[in-house]
Amino acid sequence: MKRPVEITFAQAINEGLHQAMAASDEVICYGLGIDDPKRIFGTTVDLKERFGKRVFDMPLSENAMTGIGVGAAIGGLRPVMVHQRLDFFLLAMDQLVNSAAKWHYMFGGKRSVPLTIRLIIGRGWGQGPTHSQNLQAWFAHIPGLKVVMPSSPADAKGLLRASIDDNNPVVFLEHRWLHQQMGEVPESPDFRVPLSECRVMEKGVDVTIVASSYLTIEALHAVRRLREEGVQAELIDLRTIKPLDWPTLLTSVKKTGRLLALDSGAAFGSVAGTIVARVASDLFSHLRAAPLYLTMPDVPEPTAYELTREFYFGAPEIAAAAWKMVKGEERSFPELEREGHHDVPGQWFAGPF
Amino acid sequence: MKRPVEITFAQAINEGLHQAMAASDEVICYGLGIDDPKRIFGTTVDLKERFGKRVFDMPLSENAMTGIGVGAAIGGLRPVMVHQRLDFFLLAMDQLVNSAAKWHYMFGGKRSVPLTIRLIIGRGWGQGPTHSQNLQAWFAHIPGLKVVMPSSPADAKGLLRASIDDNNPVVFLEHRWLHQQMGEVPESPDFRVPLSECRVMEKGVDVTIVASSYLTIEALHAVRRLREEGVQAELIDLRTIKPLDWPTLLTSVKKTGRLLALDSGAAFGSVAGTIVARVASDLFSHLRAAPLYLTMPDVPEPTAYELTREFYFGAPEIAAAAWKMVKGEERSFPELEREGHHDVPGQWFAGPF
Amino acid sequence: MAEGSDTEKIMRALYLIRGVEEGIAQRYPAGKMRCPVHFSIGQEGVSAALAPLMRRDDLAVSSHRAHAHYMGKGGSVRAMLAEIYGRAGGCSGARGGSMHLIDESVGFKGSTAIVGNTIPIGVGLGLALQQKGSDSLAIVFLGDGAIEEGVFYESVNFAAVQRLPVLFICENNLYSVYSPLGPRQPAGRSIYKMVEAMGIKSVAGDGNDVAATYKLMHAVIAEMRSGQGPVFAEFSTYRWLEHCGPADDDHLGYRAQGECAEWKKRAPVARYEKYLRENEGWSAARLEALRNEVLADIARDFAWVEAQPLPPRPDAYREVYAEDAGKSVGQNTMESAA
Amino acid sequence: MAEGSDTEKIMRALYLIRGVEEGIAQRYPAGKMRCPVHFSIGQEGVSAALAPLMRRDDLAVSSHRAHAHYMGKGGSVRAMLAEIYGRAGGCSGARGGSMHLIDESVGFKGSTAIVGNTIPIGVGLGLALQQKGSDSLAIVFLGDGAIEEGVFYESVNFAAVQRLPVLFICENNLYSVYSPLGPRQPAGRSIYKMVEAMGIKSVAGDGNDVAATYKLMHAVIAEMRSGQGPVFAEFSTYRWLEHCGPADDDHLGYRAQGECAEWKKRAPVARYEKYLRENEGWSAARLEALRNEVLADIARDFAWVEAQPLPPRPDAYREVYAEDAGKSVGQNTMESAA
Ligand SMILES: Cc1ncc(C[n+]2csc(CCOP(=O)(O)OP(=O)(O)O)c2C)c(N)n1
Ligand SMILES: Cc1ncc(C[n+]2csc(CCOP(=O)(O)OP(=O)(O)O)c2C)c(N)n1
Ligand SMILES: [Mg+2]
Ligand SMILES: [Mg+2]
Repeated sequence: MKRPVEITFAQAINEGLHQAMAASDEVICYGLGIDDPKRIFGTTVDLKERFGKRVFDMPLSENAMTGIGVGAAIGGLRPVMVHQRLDFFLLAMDQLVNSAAKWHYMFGGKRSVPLTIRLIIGRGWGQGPTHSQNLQAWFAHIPGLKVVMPSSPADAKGLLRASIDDNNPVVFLEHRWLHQQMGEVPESPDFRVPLSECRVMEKGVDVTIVASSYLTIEALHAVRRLREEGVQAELIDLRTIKPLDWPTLLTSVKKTGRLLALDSGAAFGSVAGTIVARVASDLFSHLRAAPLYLTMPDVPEPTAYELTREFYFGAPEIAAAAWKMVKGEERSFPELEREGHHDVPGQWFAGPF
Repeated sequence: MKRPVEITFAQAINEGLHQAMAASDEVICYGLGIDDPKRIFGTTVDLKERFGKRVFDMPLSENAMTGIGVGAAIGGLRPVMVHQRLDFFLLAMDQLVNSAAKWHYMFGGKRSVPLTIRLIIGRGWGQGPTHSQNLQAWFAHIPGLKVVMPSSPADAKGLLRASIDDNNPVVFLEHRWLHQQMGEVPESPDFRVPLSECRVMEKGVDVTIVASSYLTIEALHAVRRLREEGVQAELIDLRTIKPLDWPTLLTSVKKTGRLLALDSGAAFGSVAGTIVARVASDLFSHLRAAPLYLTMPDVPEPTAYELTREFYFGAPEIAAAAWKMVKGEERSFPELEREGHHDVPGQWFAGPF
Repeated sequence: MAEGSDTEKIMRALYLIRGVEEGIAQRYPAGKMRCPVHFSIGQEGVSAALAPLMRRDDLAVSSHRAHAHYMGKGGSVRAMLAEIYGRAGGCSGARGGSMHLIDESVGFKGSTAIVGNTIPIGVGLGLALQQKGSDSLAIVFLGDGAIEEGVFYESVNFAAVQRLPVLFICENNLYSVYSPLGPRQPAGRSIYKMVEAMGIKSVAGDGNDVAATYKLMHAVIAEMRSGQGPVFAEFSTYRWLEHCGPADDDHLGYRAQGECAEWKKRAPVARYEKYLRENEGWSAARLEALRNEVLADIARDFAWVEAQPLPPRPDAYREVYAEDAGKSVGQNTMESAA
Repeated sequence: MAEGSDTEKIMRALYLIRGVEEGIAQRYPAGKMRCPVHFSIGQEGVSAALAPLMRRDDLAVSSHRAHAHYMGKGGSVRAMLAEIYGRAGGCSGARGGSMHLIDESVGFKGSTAIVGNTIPIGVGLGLALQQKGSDSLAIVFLGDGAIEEGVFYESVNFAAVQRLPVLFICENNLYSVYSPLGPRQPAGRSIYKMVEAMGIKSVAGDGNDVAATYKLMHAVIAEMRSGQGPVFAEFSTYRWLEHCGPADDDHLGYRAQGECAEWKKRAPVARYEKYLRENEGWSAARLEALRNEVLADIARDFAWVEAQPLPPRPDAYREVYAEDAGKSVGQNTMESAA
């Protein structure tokens, strides 16, 4: 039974986990509900059946379970832990920051911590203030952590394999709105997408747009529309947030002279802010316009349908900001508004990318 | 017995706590060792004796004790919790981020959380990777939190009183190297330093230097030296990191056209990066030079004396960076090197500021 | 043997909780309540038994599955429904949804969605009460999953050290989402005995036996008001519907065949009706009348909420800080200073 | 009755731990060891008793007060001293100091400075051992303060659920910094009995009675190696010096008058010497010879470390990531990609 060329993001994760566990006995997987009927949005299907005690459900003890992952890692395993929402993982910051991130450094390089932590970022259907946080900036602020945010099924698989191979603690962020997305994914167990290499998704000379995770999808719509209107945006999907692929990013901005950095996290202390700051510092004389960022406001996510209606920005706002930067004039792109309910992934969303 | 005009930063905190507790029965104070012989570096002297059960030691349970602070706050008290190192507080991120920061917003403004959390930032004498973290950027990234970093005894008292008065959760960061610093402090129980107002410490037209907490001291030395050499730097002490006093900061950069932002935290996701990004975005056409930041590297603090020797930047590096920006040429300021051991607060440190 | 008026309060609470929950479950598929909802159907017993025992000035907190606790404490049904519908008049300003309920007017201080999150907050309420010399209680509702969080243990410890007036009510429904106790807690371990060993008085009971629950808690609460310190109470009970959402999920097979059916025989509502008829002289007609009265109220509440306007969109940006009620902070930009 | 060679190993460990600690305490005021140091003087007993029982392939973790555990496990004294001195050859590359010790060659997997931090890490080591089907044990050293952290409870629970080969060794020295048990734990509560109620086998003993401790742990460990699951052992003991640093601090008055003096009478070293003379036929001369041998080694170790060079300054920037051993990342700038 050959598997289809296109599979979902969730299936890609699942395939990556199967292949990683088959390739090495050192890989173990655990998390709340990992073997329950829902299988973490389908990402852990059949793992328990195939790998037995190397896959297990756990108590509601996020901090200890993270430390246990660190211990298992320095004990010779390669644990992959998963949480259904990033927000729950706030209970585990001591183990993440004081143990996992620093272990290799503070013990003089004696032992590294090959631990992969999958966190799912929620959005929509009333996820509200405590089920929708985007804290990539937090993780990226901590020396010693790697932070990965795939935006396509192929990257999900390839980056996950690379994360599990990696000898450092990796925070692997999956946006809930991407799980059902379809895409071509190499079936080979050798397939990897290296960490710390961003992807130039669309070439262009007028402006560099930097995106990651779900925002890459929104940005892609904006960039295609801009192209129709004669603006050539270069779209960079970060893929790895930390360590960031600065050379590719800086090269692009040198070429375009304009930067629009997108971020699904709050503005203050954001990854987008970090990118704008570095570009402004290092490439000041190359800039043809003020570098900009679009981020979420410094406000928690509200729950109600009506309150989230205009809360998130997407393709229309991205296109408008890029247009303004390149053309110096206001323009709106209502045709880029998503159809249907704004609080669930839309129709085109299941599309080929 | 009149108290001297000048007191230490620690005494200023202590005076602020005494006056706050005397002014309102709602104020309670707790923390590990709050009533022990050392009294949190002297900051809680005589509180237990005077206020009895409103001051108490606690179990080693940072997460619960933070939630207990939230509960006491919504129950009508104004708790002040203290931790001897910021690093310990990583155990309490769930309560800080998911409860304290969001409570007022996510319950529709029904009840606010007047909780003050004093965290002490360590440095030197082998504090090492887990006793010296500067995570102001983390706290500032979270909507709903206020973040305060005093740099002088007067500000320590005035901002602490304002923080305790404030109806929001406030993270109040005290740098360990400031506790012995002397300064004039108004004795009046009415004295306050309002939150969200930064302080222009030195006026100048050539470059705006933005500092906070202990780095303000280093920057002040640099600015005075620069002045002797004909460079007029404007020194801004942020005092409150979030919500930040953008008007004062942006006004200054509009005037000087140059920005050097200092930060004691790691570079990626830093407060300094946020400031540079905003300035580059909003004031691009006013900038006469690339905006710069000096931050700590994306590396944990090592322990050994020899390894920390050049690890921190201070007055010489600040002066050199500002000089380069204004004059366009390299220059070093070895005369600004601190004397004596680099890993303890120096002689001049006890000085009048 | 509940005091005369208390039996009626309990029966009324049972009808109310069940009626509102069924009303929500029935309407939920229409897609107007667009937030995660965790139902209490099958678990009405403990909240109803406590309804007449909790004073208005007792302060309660709860978790993701809070509807029953909120209503048992006397919270406004309309404000709760408006919150779930995301309408104006929602108890949390349409910003919290089903998982974040509050009604300060009756001492329901808040329920939150992170498991274990409100446990220390309840203990902090107890601390505030103790500091003020009040004889009110702080009441913490939690599940069998929540006790696995370290913060539970820390909170129990602190309540014990300071002898705070905190009543922990643990509804042990055997599951955390789809996970049975097996992978979560040691086989054969008793939760309440463990808590006893942590240093606070602990009791246990059948949470579906409302009369017995009332009796037990009547004594416990009376003792607590005289300053006896914290108490932990564990009640066995069972949720009938799926973990989150209005559907049955027995077909998924994560619960033993027939387990749910068995528990349904022990339904708290029907069982208490029987108890009132057999032990308190209630007639079928009296029960029927009370039930109809409650259901009529509920129907009006739903009608009211469905007619409520949507909240103004700028409310999304209000009240991030205590002082900026009504002030909107800029969208997609850094906050600006006051 | 320790087996022949074990008694000598224990006595040697006692002399070693005490000797090294006294050597550090004596030299610390000279200001060459510039990091916080928590001494184990007075608390040598448990580590020494375990010294012959812990196999090299058992994996241990510890806390801020780790010197005794590190040495009991057989860790290199020179590497530890070099670490405390911040010299080349330090066990943690001069980046961890006294609070972060490691000697992988003997299964000492690390000690860290955040209280409670290594408890789950030890449990994770147990998980790795179990997954691999090893009969080695994971050993977690912790204090009476550490048990107050929620992560302790979570870790015990998971070890119990999975029946992991984890041995928790709790040294109850009555204090957490200057805080006695009173404000931290409920009066009269027994730690090991509480842990028993959490679901794992628990024992307790006098940690200053080295012979008894050895005997108890000999049986416990044998049982554990046959796959009996986790065990928690609580030992009473006492620290003689200040919490952090080399001085006496009895004058501060936070401990009851005479308490320390009373505990000094129960010194583990002297008591075990007496035991060996009275029960194992050791002569005073044999003890003296062993002690001198150990002290001579220690003197050489200190001489060695004081002659060690300083580490190269760029080491401050090395090994943030596993792959960049030796590669320095830019100072005061963002990290650059590989
Ligand atoms: C910290 C955290 N981890 C995981 C979750 C996901 N979650 C939501 S409810 C729940 C089950 C909790 O079980 P229990 O406390 O027994 O309450 P019940 O749902 O049975 O009423 C879980 C795991 C969460 N909300 N918070
Ligand atoms: C999470 C955390 N909180 C506070 C501290 C400060 N601290 C260092 S050691 C210590 C005492 C711990 O007591 P115990 O576990 O009994 O160990 P002992 O020092 O008695 O050996 C404390 C509170 C810390 N290092 N980490
Ligand atoms: Mg449950
Ligand atoms: Mg102790």
